[in-house]
Amino acid sequence: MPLLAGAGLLVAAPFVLSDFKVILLGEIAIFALLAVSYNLLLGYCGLVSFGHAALFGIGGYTLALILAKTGTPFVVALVSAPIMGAAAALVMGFLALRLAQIYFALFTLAVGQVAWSVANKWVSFTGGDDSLAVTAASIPDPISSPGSESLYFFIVAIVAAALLVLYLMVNSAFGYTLQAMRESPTRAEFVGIPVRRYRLLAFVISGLFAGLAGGLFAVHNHFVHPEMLFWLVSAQVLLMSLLGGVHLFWGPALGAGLVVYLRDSVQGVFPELTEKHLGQILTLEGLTLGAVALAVAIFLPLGVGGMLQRAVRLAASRLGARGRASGEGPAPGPPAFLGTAAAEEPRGRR
Amino acid sequence: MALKRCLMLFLMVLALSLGALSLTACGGDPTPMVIEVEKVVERTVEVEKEVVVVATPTPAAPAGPPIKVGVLYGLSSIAAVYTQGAVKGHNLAVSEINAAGGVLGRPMELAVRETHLSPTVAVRETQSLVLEEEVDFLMGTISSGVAQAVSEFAKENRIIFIDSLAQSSTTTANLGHRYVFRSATDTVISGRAVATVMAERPETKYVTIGPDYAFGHDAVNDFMGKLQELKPEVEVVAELWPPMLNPDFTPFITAILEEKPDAVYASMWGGDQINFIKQAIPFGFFDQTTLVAYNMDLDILKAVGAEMPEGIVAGSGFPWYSLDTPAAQKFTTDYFNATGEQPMIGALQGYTATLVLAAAIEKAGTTETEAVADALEDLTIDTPTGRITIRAFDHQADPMIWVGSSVQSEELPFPILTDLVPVSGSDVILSIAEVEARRAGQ
Amino acid sequence: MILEVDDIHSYYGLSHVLFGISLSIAEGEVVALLGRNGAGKTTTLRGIMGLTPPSQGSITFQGDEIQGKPPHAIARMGVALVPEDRRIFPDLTVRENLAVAERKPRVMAGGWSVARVYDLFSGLEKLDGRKGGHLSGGEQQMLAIARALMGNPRLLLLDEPAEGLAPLVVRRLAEQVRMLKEEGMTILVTEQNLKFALELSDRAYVIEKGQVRFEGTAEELAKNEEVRGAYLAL
Amino acid sequence: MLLSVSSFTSCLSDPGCVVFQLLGGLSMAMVLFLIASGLSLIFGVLRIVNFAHGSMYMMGAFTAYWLVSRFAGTPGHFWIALVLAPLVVALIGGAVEVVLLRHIYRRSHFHQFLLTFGLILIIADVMRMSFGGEFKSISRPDLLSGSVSVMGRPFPEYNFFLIVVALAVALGMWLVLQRTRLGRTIRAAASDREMTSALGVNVPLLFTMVFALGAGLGGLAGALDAGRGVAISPTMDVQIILLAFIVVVVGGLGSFGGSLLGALIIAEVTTFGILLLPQFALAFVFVIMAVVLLLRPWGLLGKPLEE
Repeated sequence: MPLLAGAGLLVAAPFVLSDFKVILLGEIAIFALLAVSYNLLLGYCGLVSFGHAALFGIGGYTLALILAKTGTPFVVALVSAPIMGAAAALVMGFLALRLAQIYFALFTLAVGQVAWSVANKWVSFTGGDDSLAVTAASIPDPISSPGSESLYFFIVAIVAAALLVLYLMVNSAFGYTLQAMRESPTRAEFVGIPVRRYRLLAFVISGLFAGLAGGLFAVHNHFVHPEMLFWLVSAQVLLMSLLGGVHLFWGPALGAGLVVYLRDSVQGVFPELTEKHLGQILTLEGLTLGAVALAVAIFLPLGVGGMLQRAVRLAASRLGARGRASGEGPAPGPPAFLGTAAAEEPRGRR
Repeated sequence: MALKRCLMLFLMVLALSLGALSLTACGGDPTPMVIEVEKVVERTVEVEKEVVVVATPTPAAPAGPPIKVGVLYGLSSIAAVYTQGAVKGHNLAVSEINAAGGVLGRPMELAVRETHLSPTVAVRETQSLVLEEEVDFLMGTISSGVAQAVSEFAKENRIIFIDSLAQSSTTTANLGHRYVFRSATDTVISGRAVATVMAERPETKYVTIGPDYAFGHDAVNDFMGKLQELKPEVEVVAELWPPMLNPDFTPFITAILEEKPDAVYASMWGGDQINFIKQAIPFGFFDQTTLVAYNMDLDILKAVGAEMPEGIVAGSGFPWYSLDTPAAQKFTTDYFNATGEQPMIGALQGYTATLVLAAAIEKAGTTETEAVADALEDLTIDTPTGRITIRAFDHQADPMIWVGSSVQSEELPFPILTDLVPVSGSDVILSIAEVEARRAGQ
Repeated sequence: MILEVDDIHSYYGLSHVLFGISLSIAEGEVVALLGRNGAGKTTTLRGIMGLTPPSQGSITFQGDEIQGKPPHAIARMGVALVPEDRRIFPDLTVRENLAVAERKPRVMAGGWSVARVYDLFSGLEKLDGRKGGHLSGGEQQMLAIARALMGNPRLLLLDEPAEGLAPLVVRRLAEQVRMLKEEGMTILVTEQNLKFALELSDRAYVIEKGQVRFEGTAEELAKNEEVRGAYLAL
Repeated sequence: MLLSVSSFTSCLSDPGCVVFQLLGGLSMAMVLFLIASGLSLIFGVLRIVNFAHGSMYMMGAFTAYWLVSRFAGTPGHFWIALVLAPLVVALIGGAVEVVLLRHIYRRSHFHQFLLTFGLILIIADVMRMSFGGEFKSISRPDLLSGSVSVMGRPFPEYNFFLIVVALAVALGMWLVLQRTRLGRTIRAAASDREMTSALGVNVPLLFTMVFALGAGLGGLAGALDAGRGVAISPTMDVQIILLAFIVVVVGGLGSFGGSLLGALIIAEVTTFGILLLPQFALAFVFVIMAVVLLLRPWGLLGKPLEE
């Protein structure tokens, strides 16, 4: 039911909302896909990557370069984006997955920054800081105009299909294996699961969808710029995922929506205020997003999604919904890796 | 428990903000302001009197729906020193225009947006301005990447975009199109103006250093191309490309000194240029070689302050402290009265862009895009630094550049450029043949 | 009673580990806490030390409630833990390991000093400058106990001290613990090794699945085949 | 760039040039060391990768600027600022630990990344609100404004001063860590915080002190750099944090000696790299980091972390 209602809303949206809001919705859809793909690493494997922006950017540049430098049809370019994303993820993952937690994060940060500096420095190929245009002429007609309903439906349809594939994937044996590995890699290794190979596969799939998101972003924006690969983009995706809730499949998508919406709404709210009181025009976007990040880290370890889920369950049990109220034992909580209680308490010389 | 934490967090944020506000309230820069003002005002009193005499009776207040203009800048971080002033320049121009009866009898209105120096954010904000605010025109941008992204948007959506600050020549030359115009100097005018002065001087052995992105490379190439054309014996013994926002220039400074060049051309801007100069001083850099800077306006002059070595050769788009023309002094005074600040280069450029747009709309007699675009081509107006023309072929304006060398001022509390050589933008602007060649190369 | 544990419940994350453990120790007593692997012995000691604070129940030490106090405060009140895996600081020398635990000498006479623990554990002195990570298992166990003593505790919590040690080493360890007992130290020791525990202790508790199943003197337990068979690995 | 290669070889054959370049690299290394050692210390004890460490450096510079302009008339105002700025930053660091970080030690490391990332955004905006976007700078103290001749080449006195201060800090830190009770406790807590607390050490207090100390080191680097002529602006944080990460990754996270070694390697490679291949000098740094991560992921002097 809620699924149908959601789908109905998405279909109705472009007819109700202004063109600009439709553009924002398209952006939310793309970042939702990016964040959910990121969560395959974060939530399902417990790995923090700061190189995800690079995979996103590589997808975008693949599409833009193919369209700009060759006469290849649009479809081929669109399909190449996720493939290149996956290929890059294969290389990055192969090298990075030998490393534990923090070194994994720092290594992906380093590799991502190298990719970023290549995009920035190789001006003759990528256009560098002047960005690389994806001209309207190179995109098939009905989807070539930003803010149009057809482009919106095109993006939403692809994102929905990709999310469906991801959903099926994480609810298959593969997804359960990943989660088992996250709880205890050593135990998983012990029962004969090739942990590294599974994680590499997860990394490649994550890169595939990140690349697709990057390709869509290039179509949506009509250009690509090295900033797509910058590590701060990865940090923002981390914020989206944690804000929405990493233990829920749809949590990061919710987080993406919230961050994009929040950023758009704080733009232009404060300038008059700051000009009057501080003599300068500022947006306070950093202050707002920073406060959200702190709040999530301290008060909302389960994210907004996790909180909603809890509230819904609580309401259900209060209403005495038929069958199993959560009377016995502790309420179904987060997986242990979120470390709500002593689960992550440092034991031994860690 | 959670409540307690919530309270603590809230208190923390509150304390931080209060601290910030109290710091600003104490006035970060208490010392020299008053003296400077008196100087500026003193020197402009006579001019002002004249203006008052000439002033016409108050015109009718503008009526009708406003002409809305979207303004896009990176308002914080490294660009703030240019863009905060630019917005004030835009505002000053708009209030003058509206006080004088508006444009086509209608008031002009600005909608300012922050780009965070990001092309992606800039395009999203542009879409918001055009679709939500329904602005008729676009102005602004700093950083060539953002300018290029907004320019592409303007091209696809057929909306006029006047680039008021960003300098990379690519925007109008290589990638120029019907809807993009630039009212400011570009890297060619600024670079070549300095080159014409350096061609008269004896230095031949050069090292160049510039930030490693489009603008930095354009600025170095545009300078060196002209210099070598005017003076073929000039040789470049090394090219250095530090990243933008580089905090430590020591290794670059020591490397340059080993080359023993006659002169060093530096195209860094803002904080990078300040870092380079201040860190180079104690190495005896300025006793061993001559620094030639892309430009040096108040932002750098003030920040380096009393340490500024004498004899740095640099261009400036608005050395108001030495310009005796009534137009320049009037702008300086008006701007000071409106904002309490001395105008930096951004203020002039924002002001000029607004005047250009208003004049074009007046000339076209309509706000319709194609008519205004036609009106902008070959438009000539008077600005605080003199008359400029927007060339019809590539939509590039030709403002003046002054080239001088640094000296500690006896009158003003900051160093200035002296022995200014005015270079007319029309003398050094890319020729139409050059623009055609660049466009063919794309 | 120097220590009274009353009906404590503990969780590790979501799993309920202790279901209402109660026990008490008198001054000068040596009490054994017996049970199989996973019965909740370590959790009980960690609970007393404040490392895994119980979610309900009360713990009083010398009449003061210590439940909910941070570990360092409990340690300063006179409780010391010698954990199961010793947890020697591997990068610190033997002397440094001892010095970390050294608290300012109490008013009471006979406080522990480095010299005094070297007297008791004669093997340690010649290892003075060696890194903790380079010690053998038996040496680490001695150091762990010595380190705990440096805080001048009134109650010593020994978690499976004999585990993984060679029989000869265990015997020497038992002797050292007995010397401590003779000095009047109150000790709560957990063990799977019944013999070692019964040799030393006055009384014993047997726990299983987080609950106390037997309580009595060492002799009573030694005679009670049923309890030993049901709850203890022999 | 053939020309530059020749200048490199000619530099190598001239001892004066080599010494001069080495010294230049050393002064860069010392600033990097101060920042990296704070980052590394905090990681070593608190097990937190503080992305906001660059913000501590930035606050050090801004505080120094603010103090210098406050005490503008007072003789020795630079020295007042140099001493007070790190203390102020240490206090702020301590407050941040108590109010924010303390609540998330038991959370997963992604929440820690997120929290410090949020701090970057907030601190940058607060600095921007307080000081504006204009570039600030302060002047070298008169005492150190000159230069001394090194093999016939002028070298700034201030850079010598900076090198000496940083080396003194390094030596002092080493002595504190190895020889004092506090240092012993810090090392114990770094290897096993739980056991340390069970031995009666007030670990939360110790964490606050260590975080304050680390932040203070970052602040000291910021104040010293401000005196060297680095332009002070709200973007200083992002500029420096990546370099600091590179240093600790190469040297080894959590290793004090590693910070020193990593800083020396990165600074000297950059210095000589610019002479050799100016176009790619800065890429060398990334190459070194990638190689180190592949061969010794825990850094040259670090220790492997257990999963």
